[in-house]
Amino acid sequence: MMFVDALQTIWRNSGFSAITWQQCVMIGIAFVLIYLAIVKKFEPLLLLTIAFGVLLANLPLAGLMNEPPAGSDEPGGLLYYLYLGVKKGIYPSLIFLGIGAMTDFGPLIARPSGLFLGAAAQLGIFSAFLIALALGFTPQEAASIGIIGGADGPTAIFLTTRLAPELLPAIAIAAYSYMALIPMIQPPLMRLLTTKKEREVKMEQLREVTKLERICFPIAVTVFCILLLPSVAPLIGMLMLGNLFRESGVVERLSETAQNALINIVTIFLGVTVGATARADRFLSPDTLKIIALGLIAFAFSTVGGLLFGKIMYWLSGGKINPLIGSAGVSAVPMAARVSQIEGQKANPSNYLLMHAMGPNVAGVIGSAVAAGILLALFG
Amino acid sequence: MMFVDALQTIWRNSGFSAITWQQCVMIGIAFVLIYLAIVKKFEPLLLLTIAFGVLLANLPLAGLMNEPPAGSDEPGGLLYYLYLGVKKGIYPSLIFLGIGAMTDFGPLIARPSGLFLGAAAQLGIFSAFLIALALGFTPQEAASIGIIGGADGPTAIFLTTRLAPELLPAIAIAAYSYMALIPMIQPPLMRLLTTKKEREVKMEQLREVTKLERICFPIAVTVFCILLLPSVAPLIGMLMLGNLFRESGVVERLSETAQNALINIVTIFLGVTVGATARADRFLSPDTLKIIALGLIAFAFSTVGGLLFGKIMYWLSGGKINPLIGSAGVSAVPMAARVSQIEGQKANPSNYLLMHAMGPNVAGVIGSAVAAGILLALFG
Amino acid sequence: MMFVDALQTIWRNSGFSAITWQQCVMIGIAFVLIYLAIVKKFEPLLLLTIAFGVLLANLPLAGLMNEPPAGSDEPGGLLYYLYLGVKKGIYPSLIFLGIGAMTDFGPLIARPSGLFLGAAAQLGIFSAFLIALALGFTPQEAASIGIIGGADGPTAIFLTTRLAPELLPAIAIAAYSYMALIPMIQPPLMRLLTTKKEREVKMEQLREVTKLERICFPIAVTVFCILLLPSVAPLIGMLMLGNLFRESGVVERLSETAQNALINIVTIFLGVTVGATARADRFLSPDTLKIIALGLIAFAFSTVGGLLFGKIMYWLSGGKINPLIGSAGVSAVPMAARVSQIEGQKANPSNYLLMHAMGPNVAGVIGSAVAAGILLALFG
Amino acid sequence: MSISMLDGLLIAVFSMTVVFSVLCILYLVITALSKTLNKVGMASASNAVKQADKQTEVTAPAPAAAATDKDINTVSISTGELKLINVDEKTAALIMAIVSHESQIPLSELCFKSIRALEE
Amino acid sequence: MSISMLDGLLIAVFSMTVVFSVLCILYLVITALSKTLNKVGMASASNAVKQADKQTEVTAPAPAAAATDKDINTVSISTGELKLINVDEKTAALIMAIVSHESQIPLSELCFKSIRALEE
Amino acid sequence: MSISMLDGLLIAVFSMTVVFSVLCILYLVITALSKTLNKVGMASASNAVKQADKQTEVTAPAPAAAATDKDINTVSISTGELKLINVDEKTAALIMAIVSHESQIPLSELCFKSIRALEE
Ligand code: NA
Ligand code: NA
Ligand code: NA
Repeated sequence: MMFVDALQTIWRNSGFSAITWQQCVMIGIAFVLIYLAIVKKFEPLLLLTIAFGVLLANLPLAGLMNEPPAGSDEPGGLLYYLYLGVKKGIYPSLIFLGIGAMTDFGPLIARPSGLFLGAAAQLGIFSAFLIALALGFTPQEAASIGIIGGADGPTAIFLTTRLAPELLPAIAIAAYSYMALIPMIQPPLMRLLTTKKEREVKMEQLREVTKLERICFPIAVTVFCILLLPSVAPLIGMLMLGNLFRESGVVERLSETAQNALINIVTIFLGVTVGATARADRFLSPDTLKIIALGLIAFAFSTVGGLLFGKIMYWLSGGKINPLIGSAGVSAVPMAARVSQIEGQKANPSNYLLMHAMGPNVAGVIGSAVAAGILLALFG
Repeated sequence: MMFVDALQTIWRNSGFSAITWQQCVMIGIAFVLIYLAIVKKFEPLLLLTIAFGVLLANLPLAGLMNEPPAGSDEPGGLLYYLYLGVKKGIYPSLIFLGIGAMTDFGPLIARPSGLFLGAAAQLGIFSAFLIALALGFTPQEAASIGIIGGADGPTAIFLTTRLAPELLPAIAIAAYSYMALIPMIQPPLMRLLTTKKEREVKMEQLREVTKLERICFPIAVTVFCILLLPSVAPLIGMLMLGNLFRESGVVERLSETAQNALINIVTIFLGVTVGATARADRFLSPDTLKIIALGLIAFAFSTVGGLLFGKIMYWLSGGKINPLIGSAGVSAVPMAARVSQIEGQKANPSNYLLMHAMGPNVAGVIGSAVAAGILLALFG
Repeated sequence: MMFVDALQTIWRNSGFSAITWQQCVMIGIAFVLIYLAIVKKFEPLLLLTIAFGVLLANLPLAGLMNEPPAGSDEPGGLLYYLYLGVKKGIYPSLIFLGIGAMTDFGPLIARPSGLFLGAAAQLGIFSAFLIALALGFTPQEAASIGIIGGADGPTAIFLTTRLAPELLPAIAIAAYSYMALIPMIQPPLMRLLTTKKEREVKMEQLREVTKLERICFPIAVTVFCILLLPSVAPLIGMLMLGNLFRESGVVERLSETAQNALINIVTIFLGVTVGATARADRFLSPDTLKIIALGLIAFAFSTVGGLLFGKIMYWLSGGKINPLIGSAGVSAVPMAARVSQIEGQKANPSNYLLMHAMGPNVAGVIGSAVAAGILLALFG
Repeated sequence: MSISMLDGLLIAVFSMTVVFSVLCILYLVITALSKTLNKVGMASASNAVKQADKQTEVTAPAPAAAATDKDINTVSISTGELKLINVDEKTAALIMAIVSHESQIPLSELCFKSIRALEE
Repeated sequence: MSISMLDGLLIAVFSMTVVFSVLCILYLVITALSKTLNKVGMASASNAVKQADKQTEVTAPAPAAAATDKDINTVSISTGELKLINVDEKTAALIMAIVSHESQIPLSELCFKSIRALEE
Repeated sequence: MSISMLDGLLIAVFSMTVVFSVLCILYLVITALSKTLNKVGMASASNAVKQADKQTEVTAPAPAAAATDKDINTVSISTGELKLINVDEKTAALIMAIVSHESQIPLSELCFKSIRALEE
């Protein structure tokens, strides 16, 4: 009879009959991430959307990530289509376009030595890469795990989709979570590695940067970075195009859209679909726990790298450079720079390091992108 | 001679030589819809764009919906590409994302019994489904026609593209037209089915809803609805993601973009291309007239369903619930709720039903999506 | 040893080892275009993005325009995907949607004789077409080169992608550069071809245009232009849809998005990818120089066409129409109209031609689109 | 495909003629349309269409009919509790500032329910 | 696929029942959720969540904790030097206009560092 | 592909070196660029580039040349009849409110044609 058939159809199609305990665990993880995003304000723009993607992907039979069935006219799942922009590497570049339009490279132009700190703070990438290799990950996977230490979400997603797409959700979640935890991870290391005298150093005011320098900066960075490392072109190219929109002053409307409508739309699509790759069978594995541990190591080593080079610059400059700005080199703009400011002020209440730390901070973005380019050239 | 050839080429390519009387009728229909959208303000956001799509699709030889020719490099028509988002079911979900970000579910959380009214007001869907079956439509077509009674444009478009794409323009136009006609369709039924005493009922003020409840609501709805009916995931999932953006308060910029740039862009693409599926040979058939008649029946039965259940709740609550809020269960947010407000005030000038009617009103959106999920599970 | 291997890998992948002198020249051209866009403010919205695209495409090995390798899962280059919207003819139409929403056709409705000037100012298209034929270009190439004389970027890009995609960057750069140079190209011709007495003519104030006329205008233009020339549908259809959004007054939010988020996003994607087609091996050829010369000829002839017909109208109207408004018929909204205003005021300081020149100016947009439709019908 | 210069010339002349013809027909269409609309418009349609007048033209007289529920709703999304009827947000902000100042009541203690343009 | 009218009727009744059941379960879920949350909420969670209160509800008391660095930063992007803490831009504009007028100091000579909602 | 730990270590050291080298070269490029630009800039280019100064920096002196027709046009789209020259909309709104109040002329009867930042 039709009625019984219909009932059976509905039941067979219901998620209650199909859910596994692993999916329940994943739904629980989604709830925790939503809690962290909303209540703890952990990078909510991406963590909230990623968490919702995790939730949607683990409600059984919803099929939102299904490929369109071969040889049929039936469409695939909604998130399958939105995910194409991740898979083809389009979204991270467009996010970098918006970030470029939001970023003021002025402090870096005024004191370009910040670039050395931005380089030193990539130490965590290669440390974590080595440890991951030792733990038995393939070089591609190890490189993707290491990039968490770059403290830069779009770069991590970009590299991982090309080298180890099966690790994408774990790496993206770890990267954004640790970025939010910067104010907890960095201060102990900062106090451990620097003396109070070093932390008290007040730095000279930055010189003014002319409009012309600001305009030439993105062009010069584009030319030299892409010539040196062509594989970095999608990231550095778009970052600098956005910055050129900003600094040129003649395309205000493009800059505004890159910073708002475009980056927001892409963030929604990227977040939900990256989250939706976290299917229970893939995500609930020892590898995920290892990645989370390695991510923390990567962040710690990057911080240490930046601080140690900061100390070198302190010595070389005869005590004019406060080593605390070194930890800002991890990128994580502008949180890491704020941590430098806060720690500096704790040591000396009249100490204002924020603008000085912004230089290494934005240099860290370039540094991570360069590191990603090298890893892509070696293992891509 | 070239000149004559050229003249012939132009003439052969001209629409005047190719236009049929059916296309002229369709162009006339487009004009009527434009008139209704602009002068009568019938849901202009969609009806105006749909009407323009109808116009473009029926100017002969323009080929805006042409597929790219197989085995050639030549591109297809402009609207063919934009239509892919309809065909793959992407646009309705993205519109739901924006609607979720615009919707305040507070009144429903404060008095969740509104969900029953939102369920009862889906009666028209299944009534029209039955009558359509009797008129000889296939079950898939009948289901698509019935969903007009859900009074929810994106849901209707979503279901129709999956079950009966050839009926898409008629169903979309009927759905949006009747939504605009709610203030004319509902009041007579409301006065017919309720007594003056019932209409005079003043309802208790709604309790305040906490921030925490507002945040947990979209998550709970997502989990339970998609577990029960996985096929509803693209609609309910995106609706609730949008609402979570809104209520979380930590991703203001994503919420803003979902409500503006994103939903507007998608509305333009969806409207024009849905309209452009209304080619004369398909649209000018007795089926279209039947669909228009069945759509009216569906709206009427949905209203009746909501009102009758409103009366049941009036009795069960000992006269505390005004049955007029039942008709708001058809969705058509916020028009149907306003009609309840106006009729309530006519019976008793000091009666303010608007907020009370908003609960069933937004419940109706969930109800229609659930109904669509059932129909998709049965016939998809 | 790995180390040496790695070094070799990096070096082989570096652009310094691969760059050619042609690419250096192209990079130099990109710098010149960036200079013109920022300092000289030559149509910066498109010229700046095009220039950056030229830069990116000529940094060797970046591979941003690479097709995805056949039979592999590896993605193509970033700009390859963004370029699809150019290749399929989608972006120019969407830009026209935004332009339609920004354009006030009121002055043209008030004095529709401006249409004749808008037609006459297409003379340069066909003059340049003829000369290009004589120089040995194919008819398709000649048509694409001629369209530069239409002084309308999206139309030129639309036609060129369909007829002669290999000439796209040269034609786009020439079109936007000459549009920016209108204030230098037109005045000498205007003073040469008109007498001071003609230039002094003050024109009658334009009548007021009713709301109803403004609403019916885009609909009428759509119907008649597309019936006459179906191939013009993607351009005229979208231009008029945008204008209907604007004038209807009931879809303010769609009009706003078409004018901002949507057109800006499309402009970024279109500009960068059109620029990125300018690869050194294709662009650095005598053809490019010929195109630049022919583009100037096209602009000059279009100006002359408009001015001569302006003189005819001056005589026919018994001196009531100032022939200076003829040159505004080239489109290049609103620069060409401003040039008419400035020249008129030089001849007679109390002369205000701006609004009178806006009629021919917007008519020129329609005229260019019609010319593109004819060329597409003949050679497409 | 290759064509002779003569053919090219003919095509050019022909195409230019077509451009002219199309815009000429458009001229006739628009002229006819304007005449018809303005005749018809005088009589009946004018009232109906006035309702469609853009909300942004604040200086124009605002018929009450224009303030449909839809309009109110659209604006109220962005201004919370306050209903703006035929008034744009900037003007409303100014009005509120002035009322606050003239009445010497701080803004935080003033409560605006709605601001409506006067019908002249 | 074709079905008899009887089957159709059964499907319709059945589907309507399912709609009701789903929304009924949702009713139970939401009711249970509200009760749980409001009980738990009374005790502990309320403080934490208050921080998540929307910045737009200016009239509500604004705990200092809500003004995290993040909020300040987001707003300051669009307003340059001025920091707005728990105040929306329109209100801030009004405050600035009033201060300027009352103090008789032209706006160009006034310098606002930050505007913060008072904690009640 | 599998690599030994020794190779891994070498790759890590090598890559870190490359990162340092690239950013070091960038340091040299930027330093050289700044020196060149600031020398050249002193002399000639400064005037030309000043024109490109952002419109949002209202406090900076606004050369008349910056107020090109283009700028005026862009702004006037969003403000109807009023032309804002080197002034942002918020400032303009405040100016209008103050003028209205000081002159005791209601806003509806005031008509602003343009607001232009003074050149210092
Ligand atoms: Na970094
Ligand atoms: Na409904
Ligand atoms: Na033109």
